[in-house]
Amino acid sequence: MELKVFVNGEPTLTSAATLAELVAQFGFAEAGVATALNGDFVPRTARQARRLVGDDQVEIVSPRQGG
Amino acid sequence: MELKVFVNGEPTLTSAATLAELVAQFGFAEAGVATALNGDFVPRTARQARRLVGDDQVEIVSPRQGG
Amino acid sequence: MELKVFVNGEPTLTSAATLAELVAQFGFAEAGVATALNGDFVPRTARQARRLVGDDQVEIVSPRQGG
Amino acid sequence: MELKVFVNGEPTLTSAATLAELVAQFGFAEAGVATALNGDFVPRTARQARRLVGDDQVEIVSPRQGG
Amino acid sequence: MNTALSHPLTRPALALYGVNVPSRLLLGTALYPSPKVMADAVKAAAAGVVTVSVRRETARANSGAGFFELIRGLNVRVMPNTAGCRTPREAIATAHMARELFGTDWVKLEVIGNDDTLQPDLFGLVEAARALVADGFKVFPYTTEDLIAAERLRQAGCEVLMPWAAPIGTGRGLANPYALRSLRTYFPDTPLIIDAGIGAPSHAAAAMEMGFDAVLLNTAVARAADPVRMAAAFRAAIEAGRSAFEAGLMEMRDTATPSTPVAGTPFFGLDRS
Amino acid sequence: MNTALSHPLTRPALALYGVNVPSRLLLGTALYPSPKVMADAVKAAAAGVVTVSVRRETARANSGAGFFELIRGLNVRVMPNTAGCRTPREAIATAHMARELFGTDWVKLEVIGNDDTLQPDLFGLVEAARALVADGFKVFPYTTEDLIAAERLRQAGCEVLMPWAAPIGTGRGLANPYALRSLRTYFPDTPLIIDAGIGAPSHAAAAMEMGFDAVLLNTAVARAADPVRMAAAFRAAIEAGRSAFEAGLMEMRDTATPSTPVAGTPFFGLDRS
Amino acid sequence: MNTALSHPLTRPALALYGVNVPSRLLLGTALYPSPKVMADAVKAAAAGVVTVSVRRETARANSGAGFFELIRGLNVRVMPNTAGCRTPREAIATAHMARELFGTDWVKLEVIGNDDTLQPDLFGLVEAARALVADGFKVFPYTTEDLIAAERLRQAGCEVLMPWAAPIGTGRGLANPYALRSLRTYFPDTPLIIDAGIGAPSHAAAAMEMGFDAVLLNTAVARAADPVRMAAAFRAAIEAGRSAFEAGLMEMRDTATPSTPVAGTPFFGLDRS
Amino acid sequence: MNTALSHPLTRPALALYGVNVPSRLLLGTALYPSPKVMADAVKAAAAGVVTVSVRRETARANSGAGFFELIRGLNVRVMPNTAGCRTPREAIATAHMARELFGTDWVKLEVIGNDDTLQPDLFGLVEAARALVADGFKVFPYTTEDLIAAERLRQAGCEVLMPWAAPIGTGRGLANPYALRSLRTYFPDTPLIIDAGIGAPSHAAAAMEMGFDAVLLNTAVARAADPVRMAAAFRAAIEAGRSAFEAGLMEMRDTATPSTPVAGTPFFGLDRS
Repeated sequence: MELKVFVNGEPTLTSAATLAELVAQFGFAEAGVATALNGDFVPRTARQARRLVGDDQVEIVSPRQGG
Repeated sequence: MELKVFVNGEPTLTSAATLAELVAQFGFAEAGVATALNGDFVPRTARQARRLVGDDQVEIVSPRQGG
Repeated sequence: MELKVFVNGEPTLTSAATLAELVAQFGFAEAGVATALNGDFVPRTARQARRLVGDDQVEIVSPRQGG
Repeated sequence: MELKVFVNGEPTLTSAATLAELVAQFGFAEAGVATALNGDFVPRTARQARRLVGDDQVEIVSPRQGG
Repeated sequence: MNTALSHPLTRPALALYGVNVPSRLLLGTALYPSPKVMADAVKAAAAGVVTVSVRRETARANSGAGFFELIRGLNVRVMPNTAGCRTPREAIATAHMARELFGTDWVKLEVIGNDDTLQPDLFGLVEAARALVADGFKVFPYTTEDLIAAERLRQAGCEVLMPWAAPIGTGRGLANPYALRSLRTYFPDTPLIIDAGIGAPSHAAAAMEMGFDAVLLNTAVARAADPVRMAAAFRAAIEAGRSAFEAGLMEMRDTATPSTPVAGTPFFGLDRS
Repeated sequence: MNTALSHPLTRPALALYGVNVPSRLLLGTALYPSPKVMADAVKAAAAGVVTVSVRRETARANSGAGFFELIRGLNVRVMPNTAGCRTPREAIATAHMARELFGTDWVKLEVIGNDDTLQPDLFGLVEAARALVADGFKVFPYTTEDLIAAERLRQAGCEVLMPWAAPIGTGRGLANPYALRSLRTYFPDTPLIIDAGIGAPSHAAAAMEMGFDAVLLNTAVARAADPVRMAAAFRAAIEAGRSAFEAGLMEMRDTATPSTPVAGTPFFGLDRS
Repeated sequence: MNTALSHPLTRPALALYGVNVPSRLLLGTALYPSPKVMADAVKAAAAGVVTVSVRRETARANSGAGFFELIRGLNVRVMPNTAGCRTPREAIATAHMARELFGTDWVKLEVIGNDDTLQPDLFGLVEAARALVADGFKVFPYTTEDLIAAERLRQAGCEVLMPWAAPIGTGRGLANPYALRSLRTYFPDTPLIIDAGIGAPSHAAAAMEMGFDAVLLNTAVARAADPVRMAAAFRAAIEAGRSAFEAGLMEMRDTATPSTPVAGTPFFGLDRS
Repeated sequence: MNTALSHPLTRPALALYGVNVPSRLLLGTALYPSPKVMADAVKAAAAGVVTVSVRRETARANSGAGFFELIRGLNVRVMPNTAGCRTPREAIATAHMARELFGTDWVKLEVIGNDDTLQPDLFGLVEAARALVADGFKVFPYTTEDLIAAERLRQAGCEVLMPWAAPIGTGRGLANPYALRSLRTYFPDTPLIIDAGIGAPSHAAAAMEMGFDAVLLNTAVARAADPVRMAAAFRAAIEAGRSAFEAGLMEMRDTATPSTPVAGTPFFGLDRS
């Protein structure tokens, strides 16, 4: 059964139960991205424990150029 | 019996029981000065009701030049 | 018999014998313009005496806006 | 018999007959100084030929710091 | 300025908190050689507002009464300040005392961050402004060119802002014209009064040419050799700068262009050797 | 400026070649949207002198007469220029033609070094000035801030100098204030008129605050959206700058100093936490 | 600079949060024509620190990994920023994500007040700094020249401050040198890094001559026609400015003074006519 | 600057009168605390040319020989000046004496208009330049930013011009950047060396960024607390400014633009309250 969540602002249907699963389903290397849920940082080590609920706002980011 | 209070920063012994009496004892025209007690403004109309206690910090100010 | 002179830079054929006649032929009020001949000023009073020769460079100017 | 000349602005009595002799009498190395007489440059090679006369203005200069 | 005065209708008056102020020059009352010179300077300046303060009174001196009389005689709107206040609490109490004494709810709000620079403490300023607006004051905050502080002051209910030109008493003029331009652009409809740091009439004129609504100053007039004459000079400079802003300044150019017409230049085209 | 006008005796008039000029603003007559606007601007400026030129006349146009009528009607002293002249010889002949036409021996002497920059040719300028002074002209040379050229112009018999602020028509204001200050210091007794490059009233006020005797401008007024209003603005700014110079400007300071008295500050010395 | 390099002992290294940084030039990694040019520029600049960011990753692109590799290869200390964050909450979460990704507790803290000016929101900045310091970050706040904000950031636990020269990407140089001098004077012992607004090496040199400890820039190098060459230019300019500060600059003078000795000038005292 | 030095081919050397000069920094030899410090400063500056003078010799002192030895030991091209000369005649005789003593036909031509300002006398300068060129000298005239004087000096046969930044010894930097830009634009192919008035490396870098070919200075190095270190600083700043000019500076902007990419900003589009 699928949940609707927002990933980087985009509405997404997912079967992932946890943030860790979501990251995996997107095919991201676990250590290659950092995550936030509903505006708060979620450490890599806490993703497994963090269950998703409908309309969760997920941010998945990676390194990029900066000034 | 006399109280020690601070008037404009100066320690002062006074027999005044209220802020209104204190202002009067100093010979200030009631409407010529404004007052604060322990950092808070005390309106003219409230001076009579405001009884003094030891170590009260009283400010008595009047109009002056400003930039 | 006509002469070729330059008036304000323009080649001009004229029957005028003097600078005064030239100014008159152009219909300028005598006192309304000032004149120079071949780069030198010619006062109003001297225009009559100044005979024209071929290729003379005549300047005829009047008042105008300035900064 | 002695002449009065000015050397670098100073009145000086000298028995030198020529600019070359004057330079020598001052003990300057011939090539170590340059000279001017009465405001005009005198090349080293011309000093011998240049006879001094009374009140000559002699400049004798050498290398120095500059900006 | 006759022309200016002859077009009253073309000159929107300066409205501050709904009050039409008759002049764009606001003048301080401190540092003058004498009360008489101060009064004459205020008149020569045709000041629209004069700033005042409250200070501790002493039984002997009782100097407040005399000063207040003098000010009342000027028939100019008074704006008390909270000069010297270091905390919102001090500024709030001082503003209340001033309102009672001067009978006006206008207040020039100063919360000074430190005594050396007399720079506004933007944090304390916003806090104090919020409280005073809630207490019914018309707050004129002395602030910097900081855009975000300006936004917060507006949100706090300040309908007028008073950014500095430079620190109080320095007379340096517009220390950061670029940032002041941004502020003006960013708040096109908020009355902005340049306060502090003005040292010469040309500084005041430049501020007005940039579109600021008014100028508040004190030291440059009071400390002039001839304060009355200097007051008149500032009045004229501020009128000049405002008129120039309304009249539309020419664009600055990189390359020269003749004023006198080129066409018909005598000797043009002749051999010029 | 009422105060200013009310102290006529304290205001030495501007004397140029022994003639008292009623205003320190000299205005050009070119580039206006219409003759009427020009005339109104001259009035609004209360100009002490207006500059004019001579140009080639054509039989058809015969435009000189009309213009001269208009100028005569202004009852303002006229100073013709030699704008566009590239050589001393051209400038000399042009000056003579202008003297005959306008009936004045005053001349604004321009010898332009090149057409792009319209920069004075100091070499040609000194040569032409010498010749014109010998011919009885009162020469007002348009020059730069160069001290040595200024000295030579004085030696040539120029009793007034007109250094630029910036190139003609750029409106950049005082491009080299430091050098202009030196010039003012170096010629304390020679009337110095800032000519060209002024773009805003604040520029003119700054020049006057530095002690220059007058300002001559044209483009900044003529090219304003509202030339008449801008003329009045410059008039006021120049009066402001002059008054400020006479009234003695405060010294600029590096560090802040309170205007409102520190003594008696409420809450002073209390625990401020 | 050979001489400079030959006096290593006389050159106290730049210590930031107890870490010796080998160069006083901090360089951004954005806006370059290509990753290779960026890498070459970082090398040419001999940058002591490079700034980076975190951005949303997409399954397809997966661009983060490649970029991180490139940066790792540079062997330069990395400082992630919180660019684009509008609230303390966003900045705090972004800083945490960056710490996890880049494995550093250094963070360039940006809390932007509005998107047009990208001006620091001093209120949000202090709040976010307090929280991040409590979370163990070494915070490098991007701030303005405001003294009081600087005090609050120091109290919040920021051991380094990064005041702007001018708004991000404008390249205007030091918009308010007077205020920046005050800031330097007021915090003699706090490392101060000029961040944003630098457009040319001369701007960077001027900042260093004023005694600032380092310069952080990006656009001026990345947007140069030849970024690598420009990086080298900034490196040299910053070394020059720092050396000059340490070597003691001459005092600016109002009046000329000869460099070549006057004594012994030929022809001195003779009739010079 | 390694990068710079590593692209020798991309860096056209400075050619003066057909001679390739190895550095764009020309250094004066006066005012140093000691001959040794002067020599070390010349080395640290890697000066391309050093300026010297001639002065009256006295039998006792005989100081010329020692100084000349010291200079010869530096293996740097020497350019004597005519400092202190007030007339063309003095300058001409002085140049001839210098040519004989130093064995070079290069001369820095100074004709000073007055002793207070040490300002070039443009009239005497052109006259002396004409005579010296006829006598076979390679003349480097110390001039102002005046375009017309520059034209006349070129016509007189000067292949290099040396405009001032500000009066000698003031250290004020570029007093009139606008006019200096015009000069550079107007003489794109003439080597232009900024001479005099430079006070800080940032001034020198700014001049080079404007496209000037070299900088000649003395006081700013000699009067530094540590002249050797300052010499190195100027060397680096001049290389930086030249590299920046060649690398193409970014355009200054009025409005901020992000350096860090906006796309992918975390939390973008979420409710930010």
